[in-house]
Amino acid sequence: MALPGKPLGEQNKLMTTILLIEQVLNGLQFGVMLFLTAAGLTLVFGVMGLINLAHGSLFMVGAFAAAAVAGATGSFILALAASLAAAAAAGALVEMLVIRRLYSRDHLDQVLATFALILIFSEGTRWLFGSFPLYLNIPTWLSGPVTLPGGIQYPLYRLTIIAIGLVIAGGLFLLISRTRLGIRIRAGESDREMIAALGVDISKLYTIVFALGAALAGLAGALVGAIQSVQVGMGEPVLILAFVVIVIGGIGLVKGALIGSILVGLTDTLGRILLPEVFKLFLDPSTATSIGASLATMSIYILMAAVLVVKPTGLFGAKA
Amino acid sequence: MTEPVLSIRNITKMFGALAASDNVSLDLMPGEIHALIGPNGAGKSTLIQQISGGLTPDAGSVHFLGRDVTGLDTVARARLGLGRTFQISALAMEDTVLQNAMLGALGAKGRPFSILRPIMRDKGLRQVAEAALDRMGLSTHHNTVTGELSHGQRRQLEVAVALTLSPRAFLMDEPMAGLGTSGTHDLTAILSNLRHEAPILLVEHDMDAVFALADRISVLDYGRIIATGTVDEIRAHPDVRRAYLGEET
Amino acid sequence: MKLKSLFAAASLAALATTAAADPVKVGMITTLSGGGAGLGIDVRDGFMLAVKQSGNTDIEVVIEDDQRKPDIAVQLADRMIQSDKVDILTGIIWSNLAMAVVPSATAQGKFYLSPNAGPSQLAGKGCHKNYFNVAWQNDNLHEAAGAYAKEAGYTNTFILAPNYPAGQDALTGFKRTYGGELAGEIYTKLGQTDYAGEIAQIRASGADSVFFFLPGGMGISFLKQYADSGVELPVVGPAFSFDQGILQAVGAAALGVINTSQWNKDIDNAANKAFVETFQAEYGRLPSLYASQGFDTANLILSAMAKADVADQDTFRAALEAAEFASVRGDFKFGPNHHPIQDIFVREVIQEGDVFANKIIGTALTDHGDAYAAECKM
Amino acid sequence: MTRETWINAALALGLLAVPLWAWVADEPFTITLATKVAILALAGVGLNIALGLGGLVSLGHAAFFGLGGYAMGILAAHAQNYTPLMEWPLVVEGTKSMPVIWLVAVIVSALTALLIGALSLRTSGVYFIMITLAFGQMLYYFAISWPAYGGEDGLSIYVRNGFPGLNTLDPIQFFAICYVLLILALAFSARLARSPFGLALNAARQSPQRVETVGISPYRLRLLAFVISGAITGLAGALFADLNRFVSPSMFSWQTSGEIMVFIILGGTARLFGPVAGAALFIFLEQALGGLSEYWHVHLGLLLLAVVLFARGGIIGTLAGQGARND
Repeated sequence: MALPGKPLGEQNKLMTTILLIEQVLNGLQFGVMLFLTAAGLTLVFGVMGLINLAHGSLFMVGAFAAAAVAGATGSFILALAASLAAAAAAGALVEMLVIRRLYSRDHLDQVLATFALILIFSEGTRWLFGSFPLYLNIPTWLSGPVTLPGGIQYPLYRLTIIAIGLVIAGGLFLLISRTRLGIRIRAGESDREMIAALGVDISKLYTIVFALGAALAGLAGALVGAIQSVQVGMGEPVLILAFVVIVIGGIGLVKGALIGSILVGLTDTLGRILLPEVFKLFLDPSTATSIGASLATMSIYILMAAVLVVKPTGLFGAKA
Repeated sequence: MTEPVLSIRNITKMFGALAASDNVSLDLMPGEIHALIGPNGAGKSTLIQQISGGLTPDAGSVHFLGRDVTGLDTVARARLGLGRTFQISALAMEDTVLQNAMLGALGAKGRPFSILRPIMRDKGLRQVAEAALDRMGLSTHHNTVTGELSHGQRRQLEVAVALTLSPRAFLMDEPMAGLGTSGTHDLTAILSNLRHEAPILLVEHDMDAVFALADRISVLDYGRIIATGTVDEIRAHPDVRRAYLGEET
Repeated sequence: MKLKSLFAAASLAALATTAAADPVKVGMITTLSGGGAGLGIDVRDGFMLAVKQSGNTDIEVVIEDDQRKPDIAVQLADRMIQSDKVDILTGIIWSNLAMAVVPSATAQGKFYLSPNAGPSQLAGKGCHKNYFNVAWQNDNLHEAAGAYAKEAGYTNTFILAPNYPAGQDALTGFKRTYGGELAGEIYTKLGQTDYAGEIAQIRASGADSVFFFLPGGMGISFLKQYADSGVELPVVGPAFSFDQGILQAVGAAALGVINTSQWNKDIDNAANKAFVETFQAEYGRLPSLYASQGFDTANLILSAMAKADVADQDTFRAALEAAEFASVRGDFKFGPNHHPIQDIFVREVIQEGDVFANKIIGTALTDHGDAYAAECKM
Repeated sequence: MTRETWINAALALGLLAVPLWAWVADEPFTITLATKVAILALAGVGLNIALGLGGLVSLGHAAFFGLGGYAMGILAAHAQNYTPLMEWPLVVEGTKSMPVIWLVAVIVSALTALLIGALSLRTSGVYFIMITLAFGQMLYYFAISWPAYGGEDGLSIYVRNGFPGLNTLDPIQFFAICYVLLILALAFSARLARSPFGLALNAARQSPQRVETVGISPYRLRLLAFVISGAITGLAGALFADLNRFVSPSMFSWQTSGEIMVFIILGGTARLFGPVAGAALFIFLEQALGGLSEYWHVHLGLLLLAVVLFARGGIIGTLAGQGARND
């Protein structure tokens, strides 16, 4: 049937530089958020050699803890603290009860056991908090847009996420390169027996690393929860993206996770915006929108497959 | 003049600024055991890998049976008849001894992509495998799971698998490692006879075995061959004594 | 075969002695676990509330969880038809699950009453005499949103929906009644959680309003991010993202948003008042759109049971078609394709004390049917 | 006969006996459940060739399961609507014939597995797990957003496809078809494990260097294993779609890949009948626990965890002893 209104082609507005810059910021912010989740995942793999599918559940735990505390106290700062604490505690608990039995197992057992943990975490959370999404919002002092140089209107909260993410990335690099814990983490990556010989309590180290990774994921969950929906199952899409990120960067490498995150964040955001425009150059607008959107949903997986085909151990991964 | 079976010409392999192989040349003549010795970190493993096909040299070439094999991978070189044993046993530990030997026979003479006939009923392959096991003194262990073998028996199985290939040359990486005195003695006797079937390039730490077996010895140090010669020449070579035996002369 | 008939006869004989009266057996397949469970729970609770209030003991309801998986739903339907021998099926929330279950259930001679999903195929060419939709045809609320946008004088709307059939139908439905220009048309990824890119496009597009259909968590994410972005264009959407169940999670970000719905808790009629009160008393929460649809579905069945025996399919069907029950949305009748002809209201999100709720501010479409009825040859 | 052989025989007979009993007792839904077990077990048998024998932890086998399903859905939808599949360069009609559908499903899955495998097998370990996942996700999102065949709504086929000489609408006859295919696949899988290829593939899992030094390429062995594995899982997908008379993108989801893997581990990795035992237990739990509690996934999770942590080797490994193979 004939639709009213003018053809969509006329709305194919010129992509201004400002819009493009804004989208790059969006991609950066998405990437930084991914980094917070991926950092823990890659640390746990690097140090303990463990694939943890339940990492997304810790992301969810952080968001729920933040929503619960924000609801009770009204304080966003307390909510963030709660997300860190709850996710770290959940991580430490799970590590001690389940995960440490998996270090010596092959990847298959790890995938399966942590798949089981997802089921337990998800349904357990639903049992505790119900099936409806929880409320968690941006505090008033962080809400609304700010005007950046060049007249770009950009939400303050998203800028805050970028800043927090970059600070944490910096802190993580310092932690690993400068502190005793970092030395042990690096030693644990290269040689487990050596670190045991050094007299370090390795099981305690593993618990700490796992809890640290969990806390970062929990913080990411809380930060993101304020601008998304806090609900059961929110962790899985993020988990898959985090895996894509660390695989692209090279598993076990914090640097790889950072670069991979930004790459995935930018590919996803810009792909969504640009691909439909590209297709509009040679297809009618409606088809182009649909095909472009379809391709955009696959873009990060295509990126990942392409990276692995060329570099089978990721961008920064050592030769296997 | 006889042609060398295996000929390594001016191989260089750099890892960053470090030359793991520095203009190395080496020949393996028919009927000989040529031992390659050198201190830890001298670049023996890197050299072996370049000969077997695991690594490609930055410069230089590897010729096998008169053919340039520098660009070929491990699989292709094995198919040409290069039989290799590993320093750390690389066997299918869950499989039986006979199955491991059958794998060798399959690789050399069978059709590994056939999916229908049960392999253990293939009489031809089985003969090859059993003969090799018999020669290595494993005839009573056909149905033992490889993981349950003693260390020495695994070494014997390594050699047995290489035998099933009827190779034109052997490449043996520390076959004596971890063997007891009697084990070393037995294996020395077996290898000594083997040289008449196909020459052996032998990397070995056990000097007694090297001096007992080798027709010629090459000494590798810091990625370079510092000497090649007979047992007596090498024993007397001052550079070797200094570099390898750590003697001050 | 002989052996089998012998056994079958024996078991039938055993059954016959116990089956005296003919109760109506209803099989409810709905989503009770995993993502989207809130919708199924509401439909179930609304349905069961009506059954309980009726005091009718001749209706037996078998409830099963489809986990939002089409294959599970199909198997549950098979079981209910083959083993439980239900007369009526109902409960499915999602269009893709309905498409998996409904055609084969109706082909096997069962009634199906949809309390939510209304895919266009089942309203048009794929309609069936035993299929009734008690909620809406999928396009309805979007058409109402389009009609509202036109009436409100918007001439340059930016529209977006997820890239899947219901999303494509939503934008088609909106455009059908809207008539103005589009500032942009975007399909987002199903399950997408970050809409910063889309919001930036909206900002740059020069639109005068935004229409979106993003069910579940997607809508919550979009609204929160939109509210924070500083873009202050009016937003219009179907009721799904502003319903009682998720409105509290969206919070203040939803205040003032216009949405279209065939029901709201403030519709002024006796049935609705009683429903809202008793639902709150029974379950301790405000009823949602989905609860109202479950409630109406049960009452429709009960009204037909009062007039006909379910074994007599033609009479029972006629009783369903008559739809003589007190719908909580006021006037309700079926069109020729067994889909509702009803008013669709315009609601605005307001705050009542601590609770966010909707208030009816007008009527978008009156006695509205659907665009597919003409294709239906029953 | 070893203990495992007895267990296998008991499983094969049990899977036959339950639906036969149900047929006599007129419990058609039990037959449907048994059919589902047989089909999911078939998918597991496929994955087990890559996973158990080849050591290839593929988290993307839903791709083949889904392709098989869509092969059925697309062919049958065209036959149902009397529209040709394509008209150029030659007219191809849809079909409602199961054998033809199976053939198409197997060929399409095998070709796709060849492509995915050729690229994925360049990696190993976690990278392999993740790249297979990535390919699965690509197909998943493609299926959701590709409007021609229903997108997320999927495709409904009103009448089950036909098999010459049988009434496939009769649950017991359709079960018989699936059961026979499962037994054939098991027999094929058993024969494959004892073949030269099976020996070499199994050795390549344990020691790839060894296989290289005897002159066999592990890459090619794994690629063939991946192709065979994908083809069998694709066949299972076509049957699954026929069981439900419906196909949708959820067949492509990574949870589907995870579930097929769960059957194998529950039953016992690399055990011939592992997928049968695992699928049977999974379906039983789904029915039994699902009725007990809305939160049955918690119980399922705990059970899975217990199996991985304490009952290595799965059901068959626990019953038959002999230790888990990975020690």
